[in-house]
Amino acid sequence: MFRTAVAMAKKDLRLEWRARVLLNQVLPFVFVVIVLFAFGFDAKVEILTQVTPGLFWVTTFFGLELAITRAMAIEGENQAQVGLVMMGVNPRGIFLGKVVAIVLEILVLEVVLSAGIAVLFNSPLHDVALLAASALLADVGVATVGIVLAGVTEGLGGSLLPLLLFPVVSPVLLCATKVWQYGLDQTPAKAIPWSELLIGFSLIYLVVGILVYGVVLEG
Amino acid sequence: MTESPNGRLVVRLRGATVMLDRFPALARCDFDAYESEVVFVQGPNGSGKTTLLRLLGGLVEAMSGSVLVFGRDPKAEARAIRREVSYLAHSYQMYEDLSGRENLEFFAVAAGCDLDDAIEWAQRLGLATRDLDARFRVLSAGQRKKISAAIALSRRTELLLIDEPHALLDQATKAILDLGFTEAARAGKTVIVASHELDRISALATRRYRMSNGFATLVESP
Amino acid sequence: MNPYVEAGYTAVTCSLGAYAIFLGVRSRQVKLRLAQLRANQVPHSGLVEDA
Amino acid sequence: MSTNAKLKRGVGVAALVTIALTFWLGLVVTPPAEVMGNLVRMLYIHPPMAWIAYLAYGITTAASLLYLWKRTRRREWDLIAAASAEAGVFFTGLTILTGSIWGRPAWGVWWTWDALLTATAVLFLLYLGYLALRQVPMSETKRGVRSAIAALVAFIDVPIVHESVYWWKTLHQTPSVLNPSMNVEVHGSMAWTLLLGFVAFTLAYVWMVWTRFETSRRQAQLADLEVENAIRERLSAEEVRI
Repeated sequence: MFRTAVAMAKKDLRLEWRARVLLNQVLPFVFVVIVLFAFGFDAKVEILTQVTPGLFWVTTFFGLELAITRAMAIEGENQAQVGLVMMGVNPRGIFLGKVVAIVLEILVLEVVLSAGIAVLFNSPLHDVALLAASALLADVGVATVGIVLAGVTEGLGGSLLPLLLFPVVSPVLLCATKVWQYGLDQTPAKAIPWSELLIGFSLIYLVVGILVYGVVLEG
Repeated sequence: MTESPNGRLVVRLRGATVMLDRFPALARCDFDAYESEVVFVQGPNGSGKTTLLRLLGGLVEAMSGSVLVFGRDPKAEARAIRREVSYLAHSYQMYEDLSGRENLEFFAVAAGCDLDDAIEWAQRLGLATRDLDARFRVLSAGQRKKISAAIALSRRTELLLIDEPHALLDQATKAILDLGFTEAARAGKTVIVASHELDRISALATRRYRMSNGFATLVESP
Repeated sequence: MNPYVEAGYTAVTCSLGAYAIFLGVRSRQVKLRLAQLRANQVPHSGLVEDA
Repeated sequence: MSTNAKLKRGVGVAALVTIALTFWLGLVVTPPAEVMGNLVRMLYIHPPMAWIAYLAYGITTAASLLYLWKRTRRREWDLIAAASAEAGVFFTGLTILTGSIWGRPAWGVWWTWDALLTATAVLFLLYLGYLALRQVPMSETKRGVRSAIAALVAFIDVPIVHESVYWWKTLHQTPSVLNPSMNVEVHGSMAWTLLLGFVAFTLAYVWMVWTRFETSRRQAQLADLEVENAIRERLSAEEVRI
């Protein structure tokens, strides 16, 4: 399972490095969103600083959704996924590999995004370790649910994935935003229950994904 | 599994019906294949050849009738069966932005098969090292097909499902491929090939089916 | 009576009624269609009876 | 009429009668409450509908699991899951609507982001997605497997959503009946009316799911008949060709 997962993740990251779809399309898109927020809130720094956590996470969620869609598109090209299935490749390995690749890609995006927000919205980052840890957990949570649901909606039109995914991961948005809020306010102790919930969410769906992904591939 | 003059029965279909949406791609189809056989399935487009192969690989499900591959139901025991089945499909099933070699490497690790065998097959089919190291995206249709064929032929499986192998390939490669099928059958494997090319079929086949309208008719048997 | 309470009860009654009628009509339509098709059907391989 | 059909009709009639009775008790017989006045009458319909919504999603999940497990996989489980989810969305919608109508006079707003309201709204969206997935045309097994997984993913989310929004904001009345301290504010005829409300809406739910299930099973049988015709058509086309 882990050998397959590593091969899968390496393959996805290599493909991303060569095609640079996320780098060339998603990253600029994320900055478009930042600019839109600035316009929408009349570039009032006090407001923008206040809404930084929410802004960061809403933007990241859109980025995650695009990354998940891209991860599935890779397998759809030339029907590579049928090849994987027909060779009896371990579905758990496929699942874990996809999750790892998406999380790593999104972490890069988050670093750039948070730096951009810190500079453009004049919103200094505190408790970076806490912010990073919660980002990692939230990304794992969204990626696991996202890969499963992307399999469920595969070939059924692009608008179905966000419709199914976003309500399911809404608690992640809530928790991650709260953790960031407390992190930025320098009151990290308050973030503990929210972080626990993030851990719970990610673990539960990681297990669910590992258990059901074989069935998803067969469907 | 039944013994017969032809050897062990590997594939047995009785009255299998496969619906693709509302369309019966296979309609009460009977089909047999034995050990050490090269079975050719001929028939016009849309007669159900591809669906037959997909059914044997457990990619589609029979709505009625019985399907046995190695005496087991390929849909219910898909993963067990697929370790014994290679499938060379119409689609290339490769990643565009990896080179041919990287594709082979990836599938070798993921599917647990031998990389050297796969590269040997690719070379035997006439792929130069330069082509192997070029991105899949820039290769010609024939070259792409060779890479897909290399992985399918190098897997150590007992049943080979081959869909339209001759399309896109040049004469020399077709001959090598056919030789590969004969070798596989001699080694005790079962090769089921769907193809239009009747001349090639007659030369190699130990058993021939003609498909039309989702039904297979046995044309000749040894 | 409180107007909010009236509005609430009315909304619930109407919704329940509408959904029940929808289900009833749909059920009748499909039932008729099936009976019709079965009447025209030559009995065959037992496929339908299996279902 | 078969026993089944009679039984179903019985459930339907019982639902109709008990709902009418609940409404009569709730609107006419029971007295207005001390603090809330006539507004208390919303209590007889709002919590029962919320309870039905949860019951419905529970049934959807159970049926989905039975479908996913290969040994118990039957078309019927998939259809029950779908029928129950539809009833669930229907009752969730009504729960939100009646909650909103309650909220206006009680809190002065139609909507507030309090814990239970928010959780219910997310629940509504979760299963709306499930129903949307089912609407997409695909083969029967494909739809069955995929929607069962979606139902599973959604259901696991329910407690997590609750937990998170509960911490987020809490303004809602502690649920009157499930209140752990049980210093029940509900007395006598009011309690009976509320209890009857639960029974009435449960009966209505059973009737809905039953009817929906039967209809979709008949639709599936219709599709089977068409399959039979299509096969015959395809096989007879062969004679023409050769």
